[in-house]
Amino acid sequence: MQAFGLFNYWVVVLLMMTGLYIVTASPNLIKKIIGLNIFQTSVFILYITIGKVSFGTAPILVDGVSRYSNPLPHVLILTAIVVGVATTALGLALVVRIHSAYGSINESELQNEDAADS
Amino acid sequence: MYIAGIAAVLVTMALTLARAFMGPTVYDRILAVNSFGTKTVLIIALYGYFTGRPDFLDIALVYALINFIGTIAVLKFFEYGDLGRDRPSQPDDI
Amino acid sequence: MDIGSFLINAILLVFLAATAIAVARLQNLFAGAMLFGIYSLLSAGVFVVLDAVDVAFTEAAVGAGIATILMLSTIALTGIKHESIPIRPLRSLLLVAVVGAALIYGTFDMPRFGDAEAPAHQHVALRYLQQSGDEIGIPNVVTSVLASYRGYDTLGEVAVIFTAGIGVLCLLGGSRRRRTDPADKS
Amino acid sequence: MQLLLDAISWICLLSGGFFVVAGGIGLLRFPDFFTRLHAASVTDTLGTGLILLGLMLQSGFSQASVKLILILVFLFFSSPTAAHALAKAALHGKLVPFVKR
Repeated sequence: MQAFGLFNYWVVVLLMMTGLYIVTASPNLIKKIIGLNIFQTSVFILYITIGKVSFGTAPILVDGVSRYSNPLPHVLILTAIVVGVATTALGLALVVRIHSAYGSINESELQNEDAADS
Repeated sequence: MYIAGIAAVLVTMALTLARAFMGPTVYDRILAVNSFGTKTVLIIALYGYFTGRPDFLDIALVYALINFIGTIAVLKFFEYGDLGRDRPSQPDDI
Repeated sequence: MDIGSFLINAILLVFLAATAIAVARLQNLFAGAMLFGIYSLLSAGVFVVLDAVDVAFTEAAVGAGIATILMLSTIALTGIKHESIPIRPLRSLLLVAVVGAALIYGTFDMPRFGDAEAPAHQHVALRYLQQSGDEIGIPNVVTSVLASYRGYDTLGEVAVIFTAGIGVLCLLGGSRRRRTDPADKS
Repeated sequence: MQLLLDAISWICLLSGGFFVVAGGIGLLRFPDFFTRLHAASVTDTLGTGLILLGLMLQSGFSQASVKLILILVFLFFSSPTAAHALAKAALHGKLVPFVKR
């Protein structure tokens, strides 16, 4: 059973790398933001995995339970989720603005247009 | 006994995911996402009972609400081409 | 180890990985956004199984709800529904393979799943769990840490959200007026 | 009495699980969108209702039961509405129902 103890981390690494692949390989800006979100969620899962204690329960105090999971990663991730959505909204607003200025959200087309302008 | 229910819901989740990946039309994917949302509500409710702390059903409740609102928003996007601008549906929108 | 929780968690994580890879392979942006909705739902399911109920609550309301709708409305506003072929996929794959291998190598030193002796559980968290009931007086430890012990963090978070909101308004508030004249797009 | 309630709740949970899985198989195997919609939405309402009913019998009169009833009522209204909206959108989107000749 010890060997499976690292399974969560491996899936987290897989998700992280999927997000990184989307961000680097996809030319489309909306797809890049989706990739960024996938990456972000994998970090959340990493933190929550660290906070889990076997046979512990959620850190909401009740009588007769003495083993709780660690509440600190939960607090950090709670903040991170909200900030993450705020940055996603800002990124998507930038995409909309770029589209209305250039007429395209394809990275290579944008670079071509910039090169033609200068 | 709860574990049997959880197993059934997990199997259904796998089937629904397969439909969402194959999709042929976009409507199939929306249907799969909607159905998947219901399964998530179920698994959260069942897991609460499985671990003996059923006081976290609020999450399932929020999921049921979000799922419905999400589906309706998506469908509005598809019928009118955007999320609810006030104009009649035009055939070239989709 | 807590086998029931671990198995459910593992199955949900496998679904999560499959969904992420499907998002990476799909060319249709709309389908990608829909699958991202499933991805959010699944990750919130994982949070519930790993005892982070407050995180799951936030992820449900914010991640699955708002983020997906924001993506869909961006797709609607730009009108672009398909992406073109990936640029330099081999170079990206190489980068991903190297970084992934390094990270996997790094995981071997991590504490095992659910280890109660892990360093993360030894410091301030223990104090929060034992004292916050008396000091703050509410049962939910996450809320006491968020709003009391680390209240300044939350204040900073609110400042970030406020800035992002102002940024979005600045970016989009002007563009609507400009779009009334489509002729000068050239 | 407790044993009877437990037995009924188990039957509810098991049959609910069966219906949910049946709906999943239908969603995967049926030939076109409208048949899949039929399979998914009908069994969703029944299977979900049965599972939630089974859980309700387990907790008796408590706060958890009230929340379960709220979830049940909500799904009872929202699930058919979503299915109807989907079918309408698909018809508007020029999707032709599959008819066997």
